[in-house]
Amino acid sequence: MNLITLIMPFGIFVALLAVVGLFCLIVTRDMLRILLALEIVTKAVTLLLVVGGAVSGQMALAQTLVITLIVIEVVVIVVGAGIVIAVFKHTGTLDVRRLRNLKG
Amino acid sequence: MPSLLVIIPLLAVLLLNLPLNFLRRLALPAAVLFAVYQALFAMQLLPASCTACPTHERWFVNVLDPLTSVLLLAIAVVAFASVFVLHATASDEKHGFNAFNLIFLAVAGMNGLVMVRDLFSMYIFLEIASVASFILIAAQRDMGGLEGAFKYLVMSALATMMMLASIALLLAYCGSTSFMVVAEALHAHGSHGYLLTAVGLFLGGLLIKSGIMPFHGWLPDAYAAAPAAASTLIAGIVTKTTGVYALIRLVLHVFGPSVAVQQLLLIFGAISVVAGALAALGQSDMKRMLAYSSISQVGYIVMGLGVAGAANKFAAELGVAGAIFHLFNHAIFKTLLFVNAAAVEKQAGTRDMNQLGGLAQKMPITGLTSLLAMFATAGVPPLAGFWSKLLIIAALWLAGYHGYALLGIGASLLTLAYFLSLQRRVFFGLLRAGCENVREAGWALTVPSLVLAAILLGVGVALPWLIGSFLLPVKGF
Amino acid sequence: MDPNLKTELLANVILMAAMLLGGLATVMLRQLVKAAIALAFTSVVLCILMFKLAAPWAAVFELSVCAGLITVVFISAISLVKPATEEERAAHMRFKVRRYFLLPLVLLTVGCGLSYMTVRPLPVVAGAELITDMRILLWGPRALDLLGQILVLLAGVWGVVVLFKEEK
Amino acid sequence: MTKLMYFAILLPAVISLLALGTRKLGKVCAATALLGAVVNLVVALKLFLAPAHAVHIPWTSWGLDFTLRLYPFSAFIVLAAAGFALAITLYSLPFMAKREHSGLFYFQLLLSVAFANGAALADNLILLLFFWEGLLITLYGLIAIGRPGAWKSAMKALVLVGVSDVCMMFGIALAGHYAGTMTISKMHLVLTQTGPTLAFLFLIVGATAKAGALPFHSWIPDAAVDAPLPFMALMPAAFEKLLGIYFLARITLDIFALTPGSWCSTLLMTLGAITILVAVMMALIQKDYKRLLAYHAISQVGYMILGIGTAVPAGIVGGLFHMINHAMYKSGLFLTGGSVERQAGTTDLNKLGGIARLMPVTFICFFVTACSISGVPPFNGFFSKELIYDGALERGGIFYAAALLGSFLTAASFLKLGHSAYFGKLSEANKGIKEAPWAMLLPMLTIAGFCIFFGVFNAVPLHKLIIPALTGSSFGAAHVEEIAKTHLVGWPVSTLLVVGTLVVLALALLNHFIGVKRSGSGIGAADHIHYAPGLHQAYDAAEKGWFDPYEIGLKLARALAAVTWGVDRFINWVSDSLAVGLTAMFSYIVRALHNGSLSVYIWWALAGLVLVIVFLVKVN
Repeated sequence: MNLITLIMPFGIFVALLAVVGLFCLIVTRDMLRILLALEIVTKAVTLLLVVGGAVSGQMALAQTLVITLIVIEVVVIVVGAGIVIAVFKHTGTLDVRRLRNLKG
Repeated sequence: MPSLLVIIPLLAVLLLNLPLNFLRRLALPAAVLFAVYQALFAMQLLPASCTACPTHERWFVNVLDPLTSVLLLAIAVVAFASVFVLHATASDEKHGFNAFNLIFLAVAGMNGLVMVRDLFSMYIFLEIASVASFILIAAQRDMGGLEGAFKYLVMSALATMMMLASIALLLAYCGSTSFMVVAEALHAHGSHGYLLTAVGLFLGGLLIKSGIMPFHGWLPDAYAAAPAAASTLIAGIVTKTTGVYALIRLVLHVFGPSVAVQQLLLIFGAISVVAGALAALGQSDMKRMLAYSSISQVGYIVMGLGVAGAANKFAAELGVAGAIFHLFNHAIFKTLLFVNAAAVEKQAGTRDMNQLGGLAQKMPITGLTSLLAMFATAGVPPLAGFWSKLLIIAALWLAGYHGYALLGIGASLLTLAYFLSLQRRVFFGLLRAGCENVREAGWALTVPSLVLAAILLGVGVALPWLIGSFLLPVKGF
Repeated sequence: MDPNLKTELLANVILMAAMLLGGLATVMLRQLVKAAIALAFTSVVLCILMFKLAAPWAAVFELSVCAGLITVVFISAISLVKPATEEERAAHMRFKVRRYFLLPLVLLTVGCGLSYMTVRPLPVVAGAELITDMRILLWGPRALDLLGQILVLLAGVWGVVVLFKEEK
Repeated sequence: MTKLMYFAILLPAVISLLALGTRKLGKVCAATALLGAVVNLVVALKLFLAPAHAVHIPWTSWGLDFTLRLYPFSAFIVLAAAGFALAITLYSLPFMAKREHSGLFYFQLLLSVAFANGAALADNLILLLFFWEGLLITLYGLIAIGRPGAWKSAMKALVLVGVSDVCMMFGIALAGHYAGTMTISKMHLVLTQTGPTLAFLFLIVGATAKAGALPFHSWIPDAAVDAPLPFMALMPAAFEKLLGIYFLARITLDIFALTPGSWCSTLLMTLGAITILVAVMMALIQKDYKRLLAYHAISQVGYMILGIGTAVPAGIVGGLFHMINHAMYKSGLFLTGGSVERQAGTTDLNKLGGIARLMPVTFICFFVTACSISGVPPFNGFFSKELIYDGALERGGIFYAAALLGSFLTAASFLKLGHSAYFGKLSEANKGIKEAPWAMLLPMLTIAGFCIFFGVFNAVPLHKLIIPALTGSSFGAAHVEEIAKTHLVGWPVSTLLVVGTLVVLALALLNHFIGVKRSGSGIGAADHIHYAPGLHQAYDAAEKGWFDPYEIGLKLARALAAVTWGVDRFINWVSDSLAVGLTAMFSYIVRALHNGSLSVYIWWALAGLVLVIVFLVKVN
């Protein structure tokens, strides 16, 4: 079995989805959208994990990994959202350009 | 039982939060006790004393190798220091208690991280330590802390995405995430582009976590903006375990130090060493200078790791031993410096070096211990940092990387330069107006300072004993 | 190629294209609420894809946690922050148009690059022992992950306690 | 018995400290010094009569052992040094009485005696070096306490002798390395390999420079003017010749077996010949009593080096005999110079003249010693020179010719000196000159008496001093004995050599009369040589110090200093301005790059990731 031919159709889509997320991550100025972009990238990676399990036949393992990943993802997003809201309380805006006090 | 090192903090967090008021006051003793227990446990497992260590238990297989023991010891020492700092600097009881819990969780995460032998489990524990760190940094909800935490969170999430992508690719290839299986499978087709991409993705993630230039953008902000206890813990050990330890472990035991990986580590290490030192040179915020210094020192470690696969076996062993030794030393002296920065900030009310001066008269212990730590960082003999740097530079030279070795020596001078400038601006010189009423910090800050300074001196002086029994076996690969 | 497989693949490609569209919508949609809903849509499509790839448990979690819980988190966060003024939005839009025109270009490059890349074949190495029962796996070899989940969730709890608590 | 050698070193040193302690007390100090010299002479005599033996105290593992060896040669040197030390101490009593620093003078004199004894007795090269360097220190000190400004000459002496001593150290290190031991009597090296030859050359530099040979000689004439006169009689005239030639003899006879055919022998002879000629040419034109003598002190060393360099028995015996003879007549000459200086207040030959009647004893002493140095029979210098001529002729006519020419010029310059100082017109200012006090006359007379004795009864010193001294060297005692029987008893064997010498002396007298007639005065007797075409340019250059290694060295050092100053400024600029500026600039750039923007940081990380992956894939 050639791994490359098995994984390539999925791989391309995963890469495209990740690029969308990363592009947004760099370009956007909205802090919440940064979190959304991270979510997009996470979706891509989750898909890749499932595909990896499917390709290697270790579906059960892949599922356990995905479940754990989802839990951690939620925690990170909640913490991120907490930080964003706290920043909003300070500055009244979601503009990430306000986060440039620390530099040099 | 190694798994106790993860379970005890978890239980401690659960127990301390039972609705009984007096339990909250037990947080500091509990943390100190646990740190001492962990230190003793780790010492018992150090190569010198470890003859028949248990190597297998239910959750952690094959855990107790020297590298892990060294890291466990460092975690214990830094956790010990940071709970004291927390005790001294917490603004109110509630804040302090929350931070205690988070420190416990972070320590549990790091302990798990250094003991697991599975890529995905590693990711989990890495994420535990990181999440606890984000919250610790943002805990004061001041603008700086929030900014640092957000940057750290985004970059860290990016890093974990890279690692997860790599894990997924490897899972598709070999159907497992265990170190052993992955290492064997990689050995079979190591030079295939697909696997190299996977390795590259993982390395990229780890480089972000270690704060190697140019992956380091979050690091100075997170270190400088964090509250005192958080910055002590994060700068001292969290990034060292989540980033540098993981890098060492994976490069040595999973990916293998191939020529390309070595070149990468050397290049990025050299960039970090020089650019970090240069950036530190112009800082006026004490903690920010320490943060850049951290980047520079981690660069040394990575450079030492960069000769791990050298043709000259002796150089390779020396380089790895030097990298691990420097990792330990760096944990100690950077923690000491952050503890002292916390003391200065608490006593003088500012970290701006332009507003400080002559504090050594008022804070003799802080001044002296930070001088010691700075000399250790810059590599002044016979302090611990000198020996580890010497090992790294000697390894670079022996492996034929003369340019990198000279660069290392040159950057050492830069290190000395910025630290002397720090020392002169903060501790020596004339007493600044406004600093007349500064006093020496309380016991909660001086005790960890003295303990850490004693470790620095002791390790430096006891090197001849350590080198045979502890350093060279540490390479263990 | 087997027509069944072909249909299967076609279905997968369509699903993934839907996911990509969902992602683009999340990134591009002007209002954050709509973007969050687009993200939920992406999650749902991912869930179907997982189901099709024989990962029902993961699919359930994806549906409930990602499409459900995370959307809730986002929408509550959005409702907590003040919506941007019309002026800001207009400025944002101009900026977006200026910046996002590069995105199709990048996507095209990456897609074509990956599609036309020639990679030498790589066999799948079945190195590990195969466990198909998730219960055994989750409570056996991967029990450490559960411990990790507990720790992460605890950390999350303190995150909520520390970050969302109202200051007096 | 073994303690005697320690006494020879320690007693003078201890008494020198006493002299230092009493230096403010004038006569007490002088008496202490006299006592020290007497004690030293007694010890030296006892040593001379004692049988040969050695003491050995192991000290360090790497070659520095405290090894002393008494055998006829070292006993002879110690005895001779003790004799001169006593004579000169006695002489100094009136001479130094009115001067500043007399206490320091006696202190250093006795210390020099201790060091000289140590150097003569030492059988370990490193130990020898210690005493050798000790002498360098007292040399500096003794010159420096002369007239104001003497420290310049002292510095010159220190630098020149110091440089030669560094060469010697290097030689010692090499010799020790190749011989595997630092004990002189156990060292046996051959001159066929490069390493030992190099060691030989470096050691030779040290020994001959100590003796005052070219090119490290130029401090002696300056010191003659600046230093107190007894110093000149003590150090350059006696001690340094004794020790330098002693060490040279030990190098060529003990450590290395110098063979007549070797190029090293020829090198030594050439060095000797050049030293003779150059120094005597310089002596000829001097207008100062002491400077003239100083150049002769250099010139006569050439004879000794020439003699020892021949590596044939007659030459070696002649060289050593000349060493002791020279020490006597040159000390005597300096002492007459000292009396003239003390009584007349000057040593400038232009201001002297016709004082022979006023200072008859001094003049007699001068006459005897001058005849000795010129090689007039039957004074001692004649016999030693004949032996050297014999050896030189055996090795090549050119060396003999050079030696003869030197002899001619020596005689000419002393005719000039005697004429201009003691005869001629007595100036008004010198009318009141009186004879020197007895304490100064006694040493002079003693030395002059020895000059005659060593000449007339030359067999006595040869058989009692020189030939026993050579016993135990690479020259077998029997061999030397045989040569002494056939060659050296009484009148020289070769009539040809004697005739040659007499002819040369006659020519010198003739030359003197021609010179006096041309210039009209005794002092101008050598002017026709001085201003001969071609020669006077050379003389001018020499007087300007063009050939003085010290002056050349100073000029070089100044040029080098200017260059290094420039380099230093440049480095200073690089380190102070350029490096700091560049560092600050880079620091600023690095800090400016950290502009706090999250998207920039993400950019860096993603670019780094792409770099990592591309690099990994490409390199593999």
